[in-house]
Amino acid sequence: MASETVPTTGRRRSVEGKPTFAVAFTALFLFVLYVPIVVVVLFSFNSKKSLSVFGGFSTRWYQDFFNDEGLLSSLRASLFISTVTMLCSIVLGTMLALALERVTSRPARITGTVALIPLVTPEIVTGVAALLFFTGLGMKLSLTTVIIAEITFSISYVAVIVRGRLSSMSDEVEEAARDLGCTPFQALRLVVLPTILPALIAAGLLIFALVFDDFILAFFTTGIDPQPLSVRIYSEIRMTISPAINAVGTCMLLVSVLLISLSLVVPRLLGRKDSSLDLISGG
Amino acid sequence: MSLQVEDALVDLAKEKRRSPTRTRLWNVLLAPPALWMLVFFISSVTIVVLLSFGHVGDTGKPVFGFSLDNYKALSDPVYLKVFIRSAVFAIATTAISLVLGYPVAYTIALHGGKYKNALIAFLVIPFFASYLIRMYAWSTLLADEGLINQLLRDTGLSSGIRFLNTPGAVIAGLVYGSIVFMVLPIYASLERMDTALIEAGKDLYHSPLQTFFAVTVPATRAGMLGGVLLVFLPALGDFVSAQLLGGPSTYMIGNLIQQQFFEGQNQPLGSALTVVLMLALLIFMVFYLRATQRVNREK
Amino acid sequence: MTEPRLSMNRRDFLRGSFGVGAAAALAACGFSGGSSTPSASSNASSAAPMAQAKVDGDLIYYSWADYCDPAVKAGFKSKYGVNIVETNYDGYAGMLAKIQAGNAYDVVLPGARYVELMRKQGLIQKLDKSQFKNADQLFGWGSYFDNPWYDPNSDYSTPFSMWTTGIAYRKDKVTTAQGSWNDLWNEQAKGHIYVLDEDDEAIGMAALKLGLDVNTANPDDLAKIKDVLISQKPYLRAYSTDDINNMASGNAWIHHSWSGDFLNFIKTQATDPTQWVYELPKEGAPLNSDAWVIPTNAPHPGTALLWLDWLMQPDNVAKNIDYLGYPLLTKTGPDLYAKAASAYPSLAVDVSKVVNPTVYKNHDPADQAARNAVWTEVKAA
Amino acid sequence: MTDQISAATGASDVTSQTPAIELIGLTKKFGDTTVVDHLSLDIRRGEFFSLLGPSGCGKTTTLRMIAGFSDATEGRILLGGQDVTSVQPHKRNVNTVFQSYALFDHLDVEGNVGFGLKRKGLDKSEISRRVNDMLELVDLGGRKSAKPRELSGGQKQRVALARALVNRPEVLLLDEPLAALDLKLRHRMQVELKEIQREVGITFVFVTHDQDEALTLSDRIAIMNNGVIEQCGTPEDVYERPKTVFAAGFIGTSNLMTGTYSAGAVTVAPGLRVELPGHPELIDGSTASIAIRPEKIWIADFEPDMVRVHGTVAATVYHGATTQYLVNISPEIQLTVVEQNLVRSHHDDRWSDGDSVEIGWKPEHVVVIG
Repeated sequence: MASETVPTTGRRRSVEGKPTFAVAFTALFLFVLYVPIVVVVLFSFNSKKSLSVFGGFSTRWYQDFFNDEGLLSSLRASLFISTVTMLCSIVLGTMLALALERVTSRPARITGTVALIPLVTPEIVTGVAALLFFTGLGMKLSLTTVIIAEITFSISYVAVIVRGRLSSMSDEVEEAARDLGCTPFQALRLVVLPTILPALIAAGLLIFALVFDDFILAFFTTGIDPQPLSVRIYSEIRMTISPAINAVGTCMLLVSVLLISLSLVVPRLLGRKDSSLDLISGG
Repeated sequence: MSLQVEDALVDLAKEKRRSPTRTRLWNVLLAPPALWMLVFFISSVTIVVLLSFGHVGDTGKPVFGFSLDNYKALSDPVYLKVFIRSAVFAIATTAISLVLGYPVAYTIALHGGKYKNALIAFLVIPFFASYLIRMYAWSTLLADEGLINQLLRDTGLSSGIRFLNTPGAVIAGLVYGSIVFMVLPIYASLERMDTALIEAGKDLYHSPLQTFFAVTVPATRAGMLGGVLLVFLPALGDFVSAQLLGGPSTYMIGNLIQQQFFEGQNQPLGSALTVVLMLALLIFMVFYLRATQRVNREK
Repeated sequence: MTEPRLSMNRRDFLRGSFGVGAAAALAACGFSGGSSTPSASSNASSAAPMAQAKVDGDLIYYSWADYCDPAVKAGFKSKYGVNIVETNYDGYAGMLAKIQAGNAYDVVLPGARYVELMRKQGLIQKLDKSQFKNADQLFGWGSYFDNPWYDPNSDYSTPFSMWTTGIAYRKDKVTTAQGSWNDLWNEQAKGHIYVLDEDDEAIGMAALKLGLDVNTANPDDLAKIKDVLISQKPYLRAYSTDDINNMASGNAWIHHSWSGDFLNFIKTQATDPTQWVYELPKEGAPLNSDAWVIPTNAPHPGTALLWLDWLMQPDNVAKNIDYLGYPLLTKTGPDLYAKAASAYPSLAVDVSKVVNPTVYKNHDPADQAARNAVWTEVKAA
Repeated sequence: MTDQISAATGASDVTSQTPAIELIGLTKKFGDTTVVDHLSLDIRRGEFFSLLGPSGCGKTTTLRMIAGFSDATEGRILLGGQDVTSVQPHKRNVNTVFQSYALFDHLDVEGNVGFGLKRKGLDKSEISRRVNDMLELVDLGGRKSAKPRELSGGQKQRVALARALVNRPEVLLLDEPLAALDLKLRHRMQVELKEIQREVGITFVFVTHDQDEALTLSDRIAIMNNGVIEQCGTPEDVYERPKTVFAAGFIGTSNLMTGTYSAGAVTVAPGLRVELPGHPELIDGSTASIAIRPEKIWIADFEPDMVRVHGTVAATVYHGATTQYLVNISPEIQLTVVEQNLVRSHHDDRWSDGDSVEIGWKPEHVVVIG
């Protein structure tokens, strides 16, 4: 580990003292991060079909995008997959997190831990397994199969984020609810869940974004219903790409900015100190 | 009775103090996710393992069996080469992400001030836009006649550099795709770190550098280990980066598996490859867990 | 090879992970070729009446990405008031895998040998040509495709486009081209050479260079092909089917390329078209075609028939030739194409040559597996 | 469960004589470890009752069993004469103030305090009236719409108290509610707590490890150790008349001496007999432990009937209002003596280390422990 950090030594000195160099490095880092984003946005307004030569300003690719039923249906499909996956994995993942935090019997604990394995399994393994499972069962590959695979992949992410929040919540909060007249289920519904709501929002946003952008699982499990956007983009990149893709990318970027802003603002609206972003970065 | 024993008892009491009526709710809650994972994950992984002992039938469809042929085929040096290449790529990706990501996390966490959240948001936004499109944008930028090479030529710095279709490009793609998962856990652990530690360290060690290695790095080891896991695992199974940015000799395990399922039409061989990948990860996880346990013990 | 009976294995497996309940569900399907869904349903459909050309739902479309003029699609949508639900593949093998996995499309565009394969596996349905208003554009004017090798009487498919596979290169970078497959080993362009990422194309190219049959499955031949392909790797930039973009980005100086893509590139993307040459190597060049088919499990075969008919309509043919850069196999197609490609004699496609030995053919499973293995090992090396 | 309750209601006539809480042979085992051991106890109505003991003594477990968070392994719990041993927590008419306050972060002060009433299904105006009254009582009338994170520690504590009290439980359980407050605030809250208890007249069961707190607040105290009650009584009882060595040692500082009793004196060290008049119950030759509070030992101005012992000052610690002397009366025995620094005392009046002194106490201030 130490040897890997050696190249940064020159930087480190100034970080501990005056952070000029570190700030410059971070600025450069963010700049490099944004270079392709700028290219995508810029070329989405290119009047030429070229992806390397900028001809002039035009919105033709946006028109293409909004008139391209294929792309639009892929976009709708991806939104649908992400939304359903988000909702289902939040429900199942939260159940898992609660159970992991609370069950005491050994078999239950083992079961709960096993359910976290997808977290340390590369997507391609999950994808291959899902594909073989679905084709083996004779299930038609469709948005449903993509959603099932994505949920399987997402449950453990939600569980880990939510569990992090749960473990920082005193047991006494729940006992207080019971004390004040709640049944175990009411305590869960009226107190525990509202308390961990920021973590649920954070997990939801993260899952939405991960699933929306996920390619590998979708690639293995998608059927013929409109394909998820990532799969369509992949096949376009592999074959002949249309600059309309840049328009798609720009729109996705806008949505992403919106989501992130929401994650910053929503917890504040709910009067919470811990923003969802902290939880994302903490998870 | 010694105080330690009492503490242990208090802990024990905490651990087991739930009443049976309450435990039932938790078991009820555990059932749906557990059942889901059993049906859609455990059993499907079981199919992969079983199919890895099968072969391709006469109609080109996979058939179960009990043969080790696929594993024998994998002993071919060609496959070993791919496994080693994948491991090297994944390790390089992780190391580079750590070296580049740490200073960024450090700067934002300790010098971000009131812009901390905004900076993190700024950092995360690109990762929520399509990875594939960003990759494609890079490949146009770094093309032989792309913008960057044009700049290099115009400024006379170089007659052109071949960036794409090299092992370096594949690793860069992987780093670009997952470095945020290195930055965020490190950032979180730096945030949680008591900055008084650094102040204390400055009194103890004469140079800031020594302070950094003696105080900051150990205090954020958990974050770094988290980041390592989040970067290494996807990198090892990736096939997109090699597909879009790689050259003729940058095939990774992911590409091989993908090919067996979608081109080579040899699902049993693909399953065997998947099983071997899982085993490799199992070994990695054993070492990883040992490392994290050591960190926890030190705490 | 001793192979334990599948049914037993499957039962063992079920006992292990599912229990009895799921057994019934699994028994109906599965991994064996034997009684699995596609062939079973094909028997059913051959007895069933053939589909009628009338709108019976949206068109589930499965083809290469961007392999149809958007105007043609738009015209179809507005004429019949249906949507086109488009899905793309990036290689025939992947396309077949998806269809075998049970995905149901209305129209698919496989290469010729895949048409034959799918027909034999019962994956596609017989077409009633009387349903096509424009049938005369495609058949009955002395076209070879009245009775092509892959589909007797074109009972199951309507031919679409044709192409040669050759070598595209830049004159400004490459001055030592020999008009041979050896050009893909050109020293001047070392590191800037692309080979198509398709098993048939790569193996076929190596076979032609070695003077072998493009369809060879002979172990000695395959060993030589493997060696020669591996020997080529130091020269290569990458394996890729994205020839148009590789040429446009400047990364490719020499590209193993499809004739239609080359023309498309010259017309729409090349900064200086005069720099580019498309050569047909003297050892021979693969000449192949594709055709539209309607899968057996197509949910809307009626709309599918309308789509095939729509593509035969002369104005649509003209639009597609202009957009794609490929000759389409209708009565007017070859002439329109000849005009479009007149500046590049090497792009000429002689329909009469389509029965030549460089057409990719099907193999028995063992031979196919051997060819696949070669390609896997070349890619992995 | 419902049957059980109604049966219990029918069986017992709730009168003012019925104790608020009866614990009968209450036992809690975690595995092989017994945390509460056959504990029996009656807590009277309207009483401020403290469970005092070191951490791990079983006091919190006892409280949790009363609240219903923890199941009794053996024994019974009666609330107002009804057996609630197996009744779920939300159906017991007790409320708890938690050590961590356990406020609901997502609700404001009003929502927190009104939570229990809302669960009971009271109508809105009634809830709002009672919440307002209760917030006035705990002096938080102006902070109704504050979120818990905006409150100070003391305010949180009062919200927690109000949230429990507003339900008018039969019994209020308090689990070290003041432990998280700083010293000054803790003292102020002790006073407030006592006042509030007097005002509402509800039975308080107060768990603490702080003897001062227990002595200040309680009507009665039960000192617990190793899962059993060592002594139960008024603060004066347990302070002045500890019944066990543990009780004597746990509350305040006690000078403990053990030896053989004979002829009106205890031999606490070879050659050192300490007179012990007025204890006819002691038999010659038996072992006796005696305890004397430091402030009950005089170091000057003796009165005639006092028992006196010679010793040497080993250390002097000045505490402002008091001065503490450590006096060796034998090589093994060191007694703590606390003297008030009265107006008349002068600095140079005091003893210094090494001084030879005589100390003495009144016989009635000596407590003999079994």
